[in-house]
Amino acid sequence: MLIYIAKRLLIALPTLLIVSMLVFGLQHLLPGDPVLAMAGEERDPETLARIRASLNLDQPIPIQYLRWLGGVVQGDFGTSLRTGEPVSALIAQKLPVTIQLAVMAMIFAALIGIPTGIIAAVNKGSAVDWAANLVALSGLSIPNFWLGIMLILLVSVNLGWLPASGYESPFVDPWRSLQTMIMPAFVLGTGLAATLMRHTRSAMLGVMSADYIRTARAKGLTRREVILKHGFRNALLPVITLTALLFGELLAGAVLTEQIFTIPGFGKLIVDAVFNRDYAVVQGVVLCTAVGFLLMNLIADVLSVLLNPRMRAAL
Amino acid sequence: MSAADTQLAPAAPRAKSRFWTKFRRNRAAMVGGVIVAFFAALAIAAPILPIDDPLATSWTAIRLAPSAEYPMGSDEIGRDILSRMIWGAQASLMAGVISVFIAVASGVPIGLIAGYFGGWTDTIISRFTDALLAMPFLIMAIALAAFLGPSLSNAMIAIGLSAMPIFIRLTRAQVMSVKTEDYVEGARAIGLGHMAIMRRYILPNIIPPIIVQATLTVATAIIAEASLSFLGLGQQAPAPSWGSMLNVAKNFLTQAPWMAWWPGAAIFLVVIGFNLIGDGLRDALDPREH
Amino acid sequence: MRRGGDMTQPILSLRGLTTAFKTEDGWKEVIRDITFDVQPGETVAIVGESGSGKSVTSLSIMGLLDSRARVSGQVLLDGRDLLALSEAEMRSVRGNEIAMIFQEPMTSLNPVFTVGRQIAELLIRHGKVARDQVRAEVLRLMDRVRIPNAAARMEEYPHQFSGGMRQRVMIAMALAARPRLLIADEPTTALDVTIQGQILDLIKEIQEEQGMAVLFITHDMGVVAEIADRTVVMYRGDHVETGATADLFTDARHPYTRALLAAVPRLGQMRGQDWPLRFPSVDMDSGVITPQPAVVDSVDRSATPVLSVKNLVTRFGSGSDLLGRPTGKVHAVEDVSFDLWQGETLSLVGESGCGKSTTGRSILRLVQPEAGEVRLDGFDVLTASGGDLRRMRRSGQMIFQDPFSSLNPRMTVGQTVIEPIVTHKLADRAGARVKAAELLRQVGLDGSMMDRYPHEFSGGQRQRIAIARVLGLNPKVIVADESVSALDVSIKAQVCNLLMGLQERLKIAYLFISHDMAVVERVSHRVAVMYLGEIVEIGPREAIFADPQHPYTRRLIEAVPIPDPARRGLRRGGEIDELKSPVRPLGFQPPQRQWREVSDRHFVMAS
Amino acid sequence: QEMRIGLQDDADILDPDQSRTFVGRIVYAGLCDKLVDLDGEANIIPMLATDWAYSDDGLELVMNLRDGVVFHDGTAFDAEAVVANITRSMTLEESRRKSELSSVASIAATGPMQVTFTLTAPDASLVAQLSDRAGMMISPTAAEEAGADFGQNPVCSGPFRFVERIQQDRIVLEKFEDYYDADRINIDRVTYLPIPDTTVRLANLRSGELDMIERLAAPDVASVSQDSGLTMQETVGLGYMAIYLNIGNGERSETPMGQDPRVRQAFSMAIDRDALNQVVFEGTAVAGNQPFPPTSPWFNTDLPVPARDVEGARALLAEAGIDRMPVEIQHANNPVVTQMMQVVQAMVAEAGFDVTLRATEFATLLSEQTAGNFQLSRSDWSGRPDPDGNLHQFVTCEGGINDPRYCNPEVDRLLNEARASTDTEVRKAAYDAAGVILNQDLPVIYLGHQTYIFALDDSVQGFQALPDGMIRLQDVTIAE
Ligand SMILES: Nc1ncnc2c1ncn2[C@@H]1O[C@H](COP(=O)(O)OP(=O)(O)OP(=O)(O)O)[C@@H](O)[C@H]1O
Ligand SMILES: Nc1ncnc2c1ncn2[C@@H]1O[C@H](COP(=O)(O)OP(=O)(O)OP(=O)(O)O)[C@@H](O)[C@H]1O
Ligand SMILES: [Mg+2]
Ligand SMILES: [Mg+2]
Repeated sequence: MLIYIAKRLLIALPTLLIVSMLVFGLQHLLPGDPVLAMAGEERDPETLARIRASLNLDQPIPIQYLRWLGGVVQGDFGTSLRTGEPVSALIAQKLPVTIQLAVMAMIFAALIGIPTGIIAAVNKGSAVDWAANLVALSGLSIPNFWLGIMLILLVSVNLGWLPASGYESPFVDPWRSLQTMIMPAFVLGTGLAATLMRHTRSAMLGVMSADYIRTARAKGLTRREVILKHGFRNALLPVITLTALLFGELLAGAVLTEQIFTIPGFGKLIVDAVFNRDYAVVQGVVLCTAVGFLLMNLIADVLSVLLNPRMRAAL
Repeated sequence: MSAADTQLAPAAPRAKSRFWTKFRRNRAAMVGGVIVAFFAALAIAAPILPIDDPLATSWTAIRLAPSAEYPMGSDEIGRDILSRMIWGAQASLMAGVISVFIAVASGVPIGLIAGYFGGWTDTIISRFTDALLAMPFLIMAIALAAFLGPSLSNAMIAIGLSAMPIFIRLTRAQVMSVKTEDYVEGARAIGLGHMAIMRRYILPNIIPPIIVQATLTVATAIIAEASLSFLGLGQQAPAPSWGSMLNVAKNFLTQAPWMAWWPGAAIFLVVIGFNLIGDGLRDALDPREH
Repeated sequence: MRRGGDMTQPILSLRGLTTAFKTEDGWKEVIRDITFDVQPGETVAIVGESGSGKSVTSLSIMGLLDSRARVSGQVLLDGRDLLALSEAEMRSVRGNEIAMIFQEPMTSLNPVFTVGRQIAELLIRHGKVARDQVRAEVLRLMDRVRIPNAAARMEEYPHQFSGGMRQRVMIAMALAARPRLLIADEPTTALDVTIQGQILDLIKEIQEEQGMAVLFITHDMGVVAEIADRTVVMYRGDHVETGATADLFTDARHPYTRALLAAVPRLGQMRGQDWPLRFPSVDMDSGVITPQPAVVDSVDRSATPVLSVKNLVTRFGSGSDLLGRPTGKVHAVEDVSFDLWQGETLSLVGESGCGKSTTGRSILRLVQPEAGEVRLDGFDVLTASGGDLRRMRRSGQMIFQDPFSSLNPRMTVGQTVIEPIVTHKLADRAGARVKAAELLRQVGLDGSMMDRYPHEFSGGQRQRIAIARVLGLNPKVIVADESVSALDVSIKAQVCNLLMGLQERLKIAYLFISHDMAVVERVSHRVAVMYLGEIVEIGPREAIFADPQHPYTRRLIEAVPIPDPARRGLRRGGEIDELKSPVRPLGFQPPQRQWREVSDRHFVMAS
Repeated sequence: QEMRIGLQDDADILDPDQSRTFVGRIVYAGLCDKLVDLDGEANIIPMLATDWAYSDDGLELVMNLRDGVVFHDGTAFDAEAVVANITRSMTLEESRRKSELSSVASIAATGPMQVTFTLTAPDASLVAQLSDRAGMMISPTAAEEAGADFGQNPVCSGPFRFVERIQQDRIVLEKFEDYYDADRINIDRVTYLPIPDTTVRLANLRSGELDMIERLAAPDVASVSQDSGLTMQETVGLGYMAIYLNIGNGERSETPMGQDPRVRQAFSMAIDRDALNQVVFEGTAVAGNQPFPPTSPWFNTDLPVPARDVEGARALLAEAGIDRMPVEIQHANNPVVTQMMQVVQAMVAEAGFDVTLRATEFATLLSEQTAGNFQLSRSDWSGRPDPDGNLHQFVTCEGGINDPRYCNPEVDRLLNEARASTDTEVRKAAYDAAGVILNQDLPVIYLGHQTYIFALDDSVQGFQALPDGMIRLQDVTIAE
């Protein structure tokens, strides 16, 4: 097992290198001058040139990349052009927020998507199946901003139940943290639920016709036991892989939701950084989400291996 | 010859027509087909329908609620939402369908090659796919917006390319399981080339999950088009698309909620439509399903 | 107890059981008016060809059919009509009063739970023992079905068990609640002959011990003869005949039953027969048997062999370390050599996993062998490349074991048969179509079936389609990998006859891979016995069957069930063993082998 | 008492010498005092400097400083501190204040509480520059210690001191007890929260999460003014909304639009500035045609905001030999600007302009504009209290932000004259004259002037909106 994990980590390194090169290259090819973006309304050419030089932006891109890489290897991700903060500090600040949001959203998505997927599968073709599909697909096609703003207007403004926005760390005030996160996590979760539901459904459809399900029924087990224990346990594997993919997307993809609920996470950070051409931040955050993404995949694979005795034995 | 022969079903019609009969018999798929066809017809017929000019503005009709004159209301600069919905159908449907097509047409072959050949090819493709999956959509989109220039078709390329990695992964995983089937080995045994095996033996057998994913991606693509037009890549104002209408409506959710309803509802319907068609296709393409 | 027609109250009575499935064209009855009884402690076999409704009957009894099925009639268990029970009531019957074992041991166990847990589950569900006793009881059951080292193995997962062991687990599970009726739906079809023998022994033994009734479903008349007190014959959904097994074998009344019995190959029938012999043709409806001529001698041993294999070695990597390098090797084929002449059939026999398929695939270079030399119709197979390889593929062809997975489900039969012809430019498209129709006719199918998909054909028909496809290339050598194993007796006979006919006319050489000794005896000129990747004995068919030398060969022949009710109750004894593993550490040096010539061209491994 | 304020964006670095965002300045209004301040009419009033005077040749500016002021870290405020601050602004590598102070040759402490600026040339706008970031005083001790990292933990002398900042989440300040004007400060703690979505910002105010928000969206004005729990404050800003026309910046200026003033005039004429204001801003903005709003004393009343004249525009176009012509306008991709440009597009279409809109994100817009890769470019200026700041660098030949590359020696002469004089009459005359020329040449088409609209919970009292759009918390109270 440890060998397997080590092997996977080894494989992840080239991927990270590719990611960083891609991001670096693309960013620098983007139109829009970070120096101009940084200078704001100040546009004195001399100032611009000086800023450019001080940030090494006048050097050839490969050199800039190598410098940056050199820093990263030593744990230095550079500083934000915009606020002057070290990128590592920024990441340390946002990462927990993003993770909290992603985890909670994933929980919502799973709570909605997986049961509906199962129910739809065991009732394939019936009205229940239709209803479950409709609910899931509406989650997919209702825009997050709409749901978000409607929830704020309803729950916060009209009912006054939850704070409209803001963020509190769970370590400071767990209760308020939960309160501020519930709505955004729900909004994000509904979007993912559809994908999860559709794939759970098809995995379950495949599993429920397996021979061992018939065996389980022949043993006289209850429907519940047959579906959940024997069926779902087996359908879980593809669902886990998918969940990891979705989770990876969540790490960087929650921009709109973060914006609406003013949650200081990665999504907003990276969008602002891209718009401001804050290269170091973009680099750092993308690299970090890539690590997160690969880690999630690793965890998913490890989980699948653990859940799948056949693969477990192959290790 | 003997017993076994007589068990055969009555003469079967040709493959293609059978596909259609099966598809047509599937009620859900037909509902989906009708929905999509309806919107597609609207999109095509937009120029000849007796509706207002979707670009005509009226300073005296800013954000009017639905009424006889503006059946779906008017927008933030006094345009008729109904006619914008109809004209916008084209951009949105194209964004949904063509970008998914691009994603599938590029992702599936790459995944096929990775899964089929394995080894180093697979390693390299997989590493790149992971890297692409970890790349933020925004950066790719801005870069493409800059390099390709602003147009709807370039937006579709951008969306398509960003949806591609998922299809690579999905295809690869499927291929890995199908390629061990006897019939694939059989194809090799009769001396078929790799291309022919991939095209005729593997591809048709890995289609179902790809269809599921593709129909789900249609929704994301329609919505993504709007965020791209925002970056100067998609349908450019004032030309309408559902996504960009929704995007604008976001700023008037409390003042003019109907501005969000219509494009939202249309996207929802189209997504349902495509998913139903997808389910139907999957069943109809499978000769085993009855 | 063994007498049929006892006047005691039957444990199970079917009265007019009829099951219909909902299809596009309305309800379609697949079994009609099935009526028979099973007495306590009795073994009743249901026989019939594939698709005759055997499984549907058993599933109807258990109430395991899905909602698209409509079951009518009566299923009386001790006089209580199961069809009238609610689903909840039915659940306490299933596994408790009636237990069931299925055909596919490989897939019938849930791969993610330990076998111990899967047995325990049933005990807990039916409250058979106190919670704290469960473990002990599971152990006892596993011991009972003679799973070696049960205490350790109950924590293992199904995939760690061989097929035979899995079937034992299934039996343990079925016995757990001490049911009064066991339904076994083809429990041994997927297993090797040797393992099959062991499982049959086990069922007989337990039945005697627990006095349980068994409803045994099979299409193997040898098995029926060995196990059943009474036999029910089904034909296309109808129950055509019931009777004591012995009576049935000697004095079948229904033509179908007679046809079925006639079609069964019997080991030893070939004694004194020089050349392979066609199966008699049997008309299933009338039961009329027309003997077929023997195959004329088609072998010319003076010529150079069309296929010549020397010291073939094929190994697979197994396990992997940090850098993805394998940690061990599967020695699937070890130092295998043989020749095959034009018009000859060499059968390759041996238990599951011994390397038969790998040998066949290596010869056609569908896997890359590690060492050795293969000459096929003048091509040096292992070094050929590009065009040569493709031309070689015309001379050497393969027919696969599983007729269901060896045709692309999404290509019509026509496309499938035309494809190789077009690929090798033997004809243009139109010509290929004509040729394909002709080929289909040759294998006894109708050219008008070209636009149908494989799933619309029966297993035997599919196998014939696969053969037609291969024939399109005029191959010199065909590797037939278990090509008839999955087929019904009657269809099996047809396909074998077809192959023999083709050999006679076209001088095709077959490498016939099978574990069905009776068929092997019928079709081969020579036989090679494989064990753990090596050929342990090879020689003319008569020599191998009449005078087996290697202990493994003998065991193999003994294990074949003989369709003779007189042998009922026979126990083979023999140790219960799992397959030995061909996995070896890296760098393992296989021992040098010596062969001894017992008689003319009959070699046996000496050391 | 705690006050929570919703801002539209997150501030950038909190170092007055390095920062550049509008919301950053809002935070400084609580954090950092300046040498001088503005009043409601944009007049300059004393703050840390009590009075000031130019020498007769305009080459020296003497300022007397307020006594008894300390920085948040206890460092005393004196002439040396001012010298250190101005020197830092002029020399710090990362400083963005250099061009604002470009007329300063040197600064010296000419007394314990007096500094003297020596100028390279007369510059009437200098004092106005000191009413903003260039004039913000930070603790020299802290600045020395932190160097360019000062923004991580800013130390100034304003009414509130820095407590903490979480990027994109909040900036927290608390009352500075030793503030020289502490009596006017009634609030103990201020939290600034960036909430970009206007609907959400307002929802937060309504739900009581916030006490005040800045830049209320125009469409919300009606509902806020009807809401008895909320009050509103608005003021016309110092800046303008405009379209820049590429006149001499590379190839893309070589169109009739770039070469023929009549075409540009026609374009301007075809725009209905009042309607634009009504449609996009619900009448809350101010229509305009000059760099100063009509309410400004610098506004040239001889050039009133023109009414739309489609016929006139057509005639001018015809004169220029054009029937219809294609025009591409690039604009920032925010919803309000997009809406505005669509309205403009519809308006000028009637006169014969076929406008293609190209939305780009802001960073791209800026670099395209600088590079001359535009025909027309829509962009805003936040405005400066001195008229020079709204004009000089945009339209003089060497102007730093002269993206149209407009160059007219006469305009240069007039604007330099206005800059050099401290006499308001002289300056006004020069601006008026330049305005007439610019109105003919039209390198920039002014469309109007934003208003800053603040919405407040009605418990908040004493807040007054000033034209610079800042939030000054002096005298503000929150009723319990
Ligand atoms: N769920 C179902 N829906 C429709 N038809 C079915 C279904 N299950 C079985 N059948 C049909 O019922 C008939 C009898 O099938 P059954 O499985 O009982 O055959 P069998 O005698 O067990 O054959 P085999 O020896 O191949 O197992 C077949 O024609 C089959 O196609
Ligand atoms: N591609 C492969 N990779 C690794 N091991 C393999 C591979 N193919 C076969 N093996 C192993 O090689 C051995 C021989 O397999 P093979 O399929 O040749 O047996 P067989 O005699 O045909 O068995 P059966 O009767 O079950 O078909 C088995 O242990 C099998 O697990
Ligand atoms: Mg069956
Ligand atoms: Mg095999």
